[in-house]
Amino acid sequence: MLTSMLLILPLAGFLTSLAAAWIVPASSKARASGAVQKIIAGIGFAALFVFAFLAKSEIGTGYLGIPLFGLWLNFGLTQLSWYFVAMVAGISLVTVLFSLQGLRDDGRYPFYYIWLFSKTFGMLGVLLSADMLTFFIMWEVMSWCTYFLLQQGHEKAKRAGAGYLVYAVTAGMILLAGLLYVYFNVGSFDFRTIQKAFSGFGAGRIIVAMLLVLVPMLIEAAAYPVHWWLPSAYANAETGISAYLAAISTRIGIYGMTMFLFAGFGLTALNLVTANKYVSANEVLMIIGAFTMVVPTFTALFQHDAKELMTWHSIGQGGYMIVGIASSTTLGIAGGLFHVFNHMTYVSLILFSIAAVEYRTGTTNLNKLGGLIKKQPVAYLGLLFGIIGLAGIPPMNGFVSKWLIYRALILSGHPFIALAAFIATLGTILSVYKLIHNMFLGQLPERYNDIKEVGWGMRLPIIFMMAVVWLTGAFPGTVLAVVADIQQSLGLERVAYSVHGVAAEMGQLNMLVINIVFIGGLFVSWLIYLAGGKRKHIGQYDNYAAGHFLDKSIPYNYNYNFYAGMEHIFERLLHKPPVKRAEQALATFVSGTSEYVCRIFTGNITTYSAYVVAAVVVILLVLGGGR
Amino acid sequence: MSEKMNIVTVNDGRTLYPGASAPENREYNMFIGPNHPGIEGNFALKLTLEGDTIVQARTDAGYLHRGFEKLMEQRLYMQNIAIVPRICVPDPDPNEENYARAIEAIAHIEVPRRAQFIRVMMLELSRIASHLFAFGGFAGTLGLYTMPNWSISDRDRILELFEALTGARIYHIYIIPGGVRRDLPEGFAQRVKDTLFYIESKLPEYDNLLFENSIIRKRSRGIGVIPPEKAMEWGVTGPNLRAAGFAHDVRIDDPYEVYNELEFDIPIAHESDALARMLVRRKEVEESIRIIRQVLDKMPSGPVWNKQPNPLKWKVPAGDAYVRTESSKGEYAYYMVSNGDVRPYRVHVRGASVTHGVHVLEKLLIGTRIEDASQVMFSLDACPPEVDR
Amino acid sequence: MSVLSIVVWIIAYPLIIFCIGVLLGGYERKFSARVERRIGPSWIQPFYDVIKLMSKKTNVSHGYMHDVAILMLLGGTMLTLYFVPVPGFSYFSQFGDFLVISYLLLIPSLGMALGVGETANPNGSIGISRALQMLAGYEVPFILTFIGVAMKEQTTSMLDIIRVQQAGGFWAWGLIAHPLLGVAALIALQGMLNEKPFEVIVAPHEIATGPMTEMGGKYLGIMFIQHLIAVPLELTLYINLFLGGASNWLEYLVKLFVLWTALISVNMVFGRFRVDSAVKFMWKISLPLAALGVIGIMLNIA
Amino acid sequence: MAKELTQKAAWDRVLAKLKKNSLWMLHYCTGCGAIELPPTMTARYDMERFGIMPMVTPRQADILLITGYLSVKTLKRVILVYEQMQAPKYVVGFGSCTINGGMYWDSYSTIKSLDQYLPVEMYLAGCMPRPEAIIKGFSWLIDRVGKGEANSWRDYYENYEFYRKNQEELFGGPIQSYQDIPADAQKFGILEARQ
Repeated sequence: MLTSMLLILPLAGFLTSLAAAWIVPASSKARASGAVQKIIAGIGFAALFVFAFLAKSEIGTGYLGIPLFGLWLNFGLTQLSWYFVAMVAGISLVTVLFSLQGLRDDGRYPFYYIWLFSKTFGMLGVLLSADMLTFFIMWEVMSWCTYFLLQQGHEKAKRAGAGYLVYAVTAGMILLAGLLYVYFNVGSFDFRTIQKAFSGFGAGRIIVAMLLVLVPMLIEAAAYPVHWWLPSAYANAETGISAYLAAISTRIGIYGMTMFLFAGFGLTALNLVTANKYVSANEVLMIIGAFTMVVPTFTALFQHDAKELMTWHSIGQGGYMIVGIASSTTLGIAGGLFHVFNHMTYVSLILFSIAAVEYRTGTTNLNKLGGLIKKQPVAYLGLLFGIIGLAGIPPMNGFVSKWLIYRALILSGHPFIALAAFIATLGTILSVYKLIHNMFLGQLPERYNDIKEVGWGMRLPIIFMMAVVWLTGAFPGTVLAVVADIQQSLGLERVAYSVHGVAAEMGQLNMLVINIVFIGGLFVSWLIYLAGGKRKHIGQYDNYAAGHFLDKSIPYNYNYNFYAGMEHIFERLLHKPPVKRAEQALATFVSGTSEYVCRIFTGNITTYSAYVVAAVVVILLVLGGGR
Repeated sequence: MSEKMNIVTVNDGRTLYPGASAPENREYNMFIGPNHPGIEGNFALKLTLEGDTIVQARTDAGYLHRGFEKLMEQRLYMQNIAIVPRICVPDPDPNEENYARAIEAIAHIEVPRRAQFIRVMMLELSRIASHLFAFGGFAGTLGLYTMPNWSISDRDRILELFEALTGARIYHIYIIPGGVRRDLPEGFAQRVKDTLFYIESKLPEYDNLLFENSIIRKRSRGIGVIPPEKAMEWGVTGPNLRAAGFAHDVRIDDPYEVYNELEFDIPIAHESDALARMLVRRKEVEESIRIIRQVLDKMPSGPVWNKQPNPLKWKVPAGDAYVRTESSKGEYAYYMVSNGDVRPYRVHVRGASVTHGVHVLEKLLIGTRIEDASQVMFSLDACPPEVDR
Repeated sequence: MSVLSIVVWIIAYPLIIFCIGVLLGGYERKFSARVERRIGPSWIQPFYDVIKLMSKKTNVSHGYMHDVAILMLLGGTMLTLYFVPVPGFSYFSQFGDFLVISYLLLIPSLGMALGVGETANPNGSIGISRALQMLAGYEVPFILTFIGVAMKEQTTSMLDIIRVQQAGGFWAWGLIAHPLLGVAALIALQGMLNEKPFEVIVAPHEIATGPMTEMGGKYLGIMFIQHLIAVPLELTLYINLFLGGASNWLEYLVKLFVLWTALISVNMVFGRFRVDSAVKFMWKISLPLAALGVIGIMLNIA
Repeated sequence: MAKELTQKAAWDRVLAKLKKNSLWMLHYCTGCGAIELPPTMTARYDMERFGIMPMVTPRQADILLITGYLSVKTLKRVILVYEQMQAPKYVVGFGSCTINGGMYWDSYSTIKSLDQYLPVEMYLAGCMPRPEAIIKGFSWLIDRVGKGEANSWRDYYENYEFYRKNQEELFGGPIQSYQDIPADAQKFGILEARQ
């Protein structure tokens, strides 16, 4: 039973490393404790990765039932969940490999790998759950694990984690309500039974049920109006964790959305009951997605912290997935699902590069960095590949999924959603250039003169992810094959793909040709370049300063307020009193509630665990009583 | 977030997290000049910016320093006539005028009436030339390169008049103590009239292209405002002062030569911004044309030079004089002290450009955006060689 | 198309476009000289400039990214070039539609941005900051006009759009059939070509030619070559979308020069905007025009 | 002149013929002579018809036009700017002041002879030279470039000690420079080319 291994392995890893932490406590021998943890994590996640890929053979057949207080927790592997399982396994392995060196053994994150295991367990549980009850229980487990993962580190992170918890608990409650609503209407938790039963229901019930299950998914996916928890939570986590969370954790919401829309209740049913001349259900979702794309992307433009900027983008990219999937066209769904993979690769790559810089400089503040390209070229290249992917510029993979989404939107007659997607892309280009410019380009401050490139333990994951970002861009068919299978398994039309792009019947896109022509263009340019005279590299102070002499005492670097013009345009919007007041009120509310939550959860891990167990038991008892 | 991170020092003494405790680099320096198209001459602005907004501005002068006031002390009175116009390159004649008038005031020399008219004509032609130059420069800072091509080539017509009259395009060395160097050549008055007619016919084109151009107006309105209540305190003079709503003009307040016999208006504006300053100059061109026309009509015949003794041995009697002239840049004054020698004891030049180009500019630039820095400077129309002297 | 002719075209195409670019560049300088009442330089002056720059004996750069960026700049432009159909050569256009082209056009911008960033000169950085803000300004209306056209014809392929226009004759030209989109795209094109009043990137009086500040010798030479290719390329995009493409080279050249004359005439009589006004102008004038056009098309389809 | 016409020499000759059509001068108004440049550049005399254009930064320029007297403070910047320019580069001394101090022969703050500090390709005498004179001078320079004879810039690499000594004497101490001129001469092979 390979599927069961997917649950057992992270659980076993969690328990083993917990035991190891107890035997070799972090406080006594930080280094030794770290080494033990690393070995367990390395082996555990490597095995998980292998099993995740082996489990492909069990799609549709693997089934696992666990009895729990008289209820059955049902797990199974579908085509859709395998796609996400493989991504979770892959990215967690890369994150762990990066963290082996990227996480300093200074005892600041004693439970890093432990919570990584538990978080992976929670996510895999959600992905594998085969009925609504299991889905909900694993959902809760996952939320709490995320919370504990975010709780590590300094004070700010704890606050942010508590803020996350407010949203997660809200989402859980709504999901619970949805669960109960469905259960009392249908009398079963099984997805297939629900789908069958719902196809006969009226509009009211479908809408209520859909709202109750989709809203938690949108909260988890940090869709526009409910995205506030994400930036502070992810930006304040340890950078490796940020990479892991931003890359995949948020996308569980996309998984849930896709599943409920196409496998759970059926979007067609929803569209049938809500269809009228002006707006349909999926258009509402697309509008949410459009806002999710545009607003956070332009918020990112005005950030001063590399990680915070990236987390805003992580939200914004979620909008593409929502729009693509909600468009419910072949190309759109393919683009949306493919975008999950692409987003995972380049966002983790970017955050790894940021982590590499933070590892050396100790800061991610964009106004304190600069000119590091001379010192950390590999991290620079990683970031460069990542931002090309993120901005959706060929030849990286982000372009392909965005192309699919654009084409779907244009041809299905949603010009303004397509425009929103394009505006978001432009906003992305602006802010990622600010990111790379402020970190790596411009003047190198004197204090970074001694900095060296990070070690191979961190370089290799970056190089590996660069290769992935580029190769899946040149050969998107490798991933699109899986996406097409998912579409087939959901009863949709398969996207017509070829190894190097999209086949002619769905509008030809040939990434291989683009790559070859690009390399040819570079080659010709190189020849022209060689035809010119010799060149010499000069220092940064030998520079045009209108005839003045530059030296280290003169700050000669433009990075603060990089898009001043945009700031002038949005001046009113940014500093308009009512908006500001509303923002402040919201901030007070969030910080107030998080403080309240902090006050409850001030104990140690055992207390936290007790809460988790208690919550689960209460839920089970309630449900058991209902039966 | 990483601010709180402890700075760990590794064995070789360097800090492990050099960025953790570093300050944020919000401010940076920018240099406009001396080698920059956005500067009027060999002059520099050292700006400190935050984002695109100037938070501090220092001018850096001295690139053109030749020590005129010292040089004048070691040369004969007559020799100095050759170097004074070089103090202000775009508008040299007020220097000659001031220098000549200072000596005339000390030595009580009568200037023939015809020479006075010719001097007024020279000064006003020079003003028109200088303003045309300023229009071109101002339009250039805003990216409208058609304007400099038109206005500077039209300015060349005036330079041709100068050449016909004095033999030189830029430094005329024409106004000398006791009158002017030589009389108008034959047919010159008609030539001047033709040129004025030509320039007048071009003014509507300038209006269309520059002064009524919507984008130029949009960009220069409200930029570099000299607060009218501060204008006097800061020592602003000339068109810049008149753009702030004050009808001050040396030609009216303290008339010299024959200005009190001529009829002309003092254009003023109230906005006191870059656009208003240029519009005042634009109207002054018309007024200058009017003045020159009157001069040509009223000019009497007679000698043009009250002959002075041998210049190599010429001793100006002891005494001092303060003379002032309205130049295209503002109020222009010389204070000359003579101890009865063949050389002046001291000549002090009071130029408008030190005020405008250094003190006022430094104040106006604060809070201005980098795109408008050179626009503000060109709208003040300071003259760097005159700042340095 | 036979393989041989494709190979010949692959080699000849950039050269031809470069020659056209030289003529357009020379024409621009000649034209502006005439407006400014001058004689102006020779018609192939850009060619002399490029040769001069490429033959500089000493060249300095600020690092490897500075070198690579120049290659990205020219390579990316040449890459885009192949996907833009011109009369007689549209082999690669089948592999990528307009969406691909509009994204490929970002590669040179990004390349230039990275290289200029490495020169560590705030003039350059401000120039790039402005370039990217302008990108956000003009690309939004431009892409919306394209979305409108694509939605109407139900294709994103440029070849199909040209085919439809040529089949319908003059009255099917984009500019005639949907004038709002055509005008909006024309305004955007002015910004895309960095012509006044949207010429905020180079702005010598403000930021000392911005991105070009630290570029000299062959670096500036390659930037010039890129510019000479990019101008006809971007004009061709507009011709293909709104002026009915071209069926032969004569028609193509006529359309190029007419369009170019229209754009540079505007260039001659305006100063430059501030960057925020330029972006605002695009969003307030060009974008609503395009949006109105698109709504019109939607209503027509519905 | 029995110099053999090698392929390289022939190519250089063609190149020089093309290069002479494009000379960019640095937009640096060092002295009062700069007042005659706008008329020369704009519609009346239109320098652009010879391919001469003002350029903004030293990296882009070929001609460094010293428009008149140079104060010591300016000379420092001029040397910096000259060294930042890319060879081949031509210094044009404009006006009498650059030749012998001109009007300011007795001023304490100006230098008297430019060629002590920078290799001058061409002098334009006069105070100040008229636009016609400037154009005449430039056409002479263009001819020289076309013949491949405008090589004064090599002098700076070959006789750097001479210039360096004069500069240091003037400034009274070691000068600030970003460039290692002798090393550059090696790197770009400028010294061998002469032989």
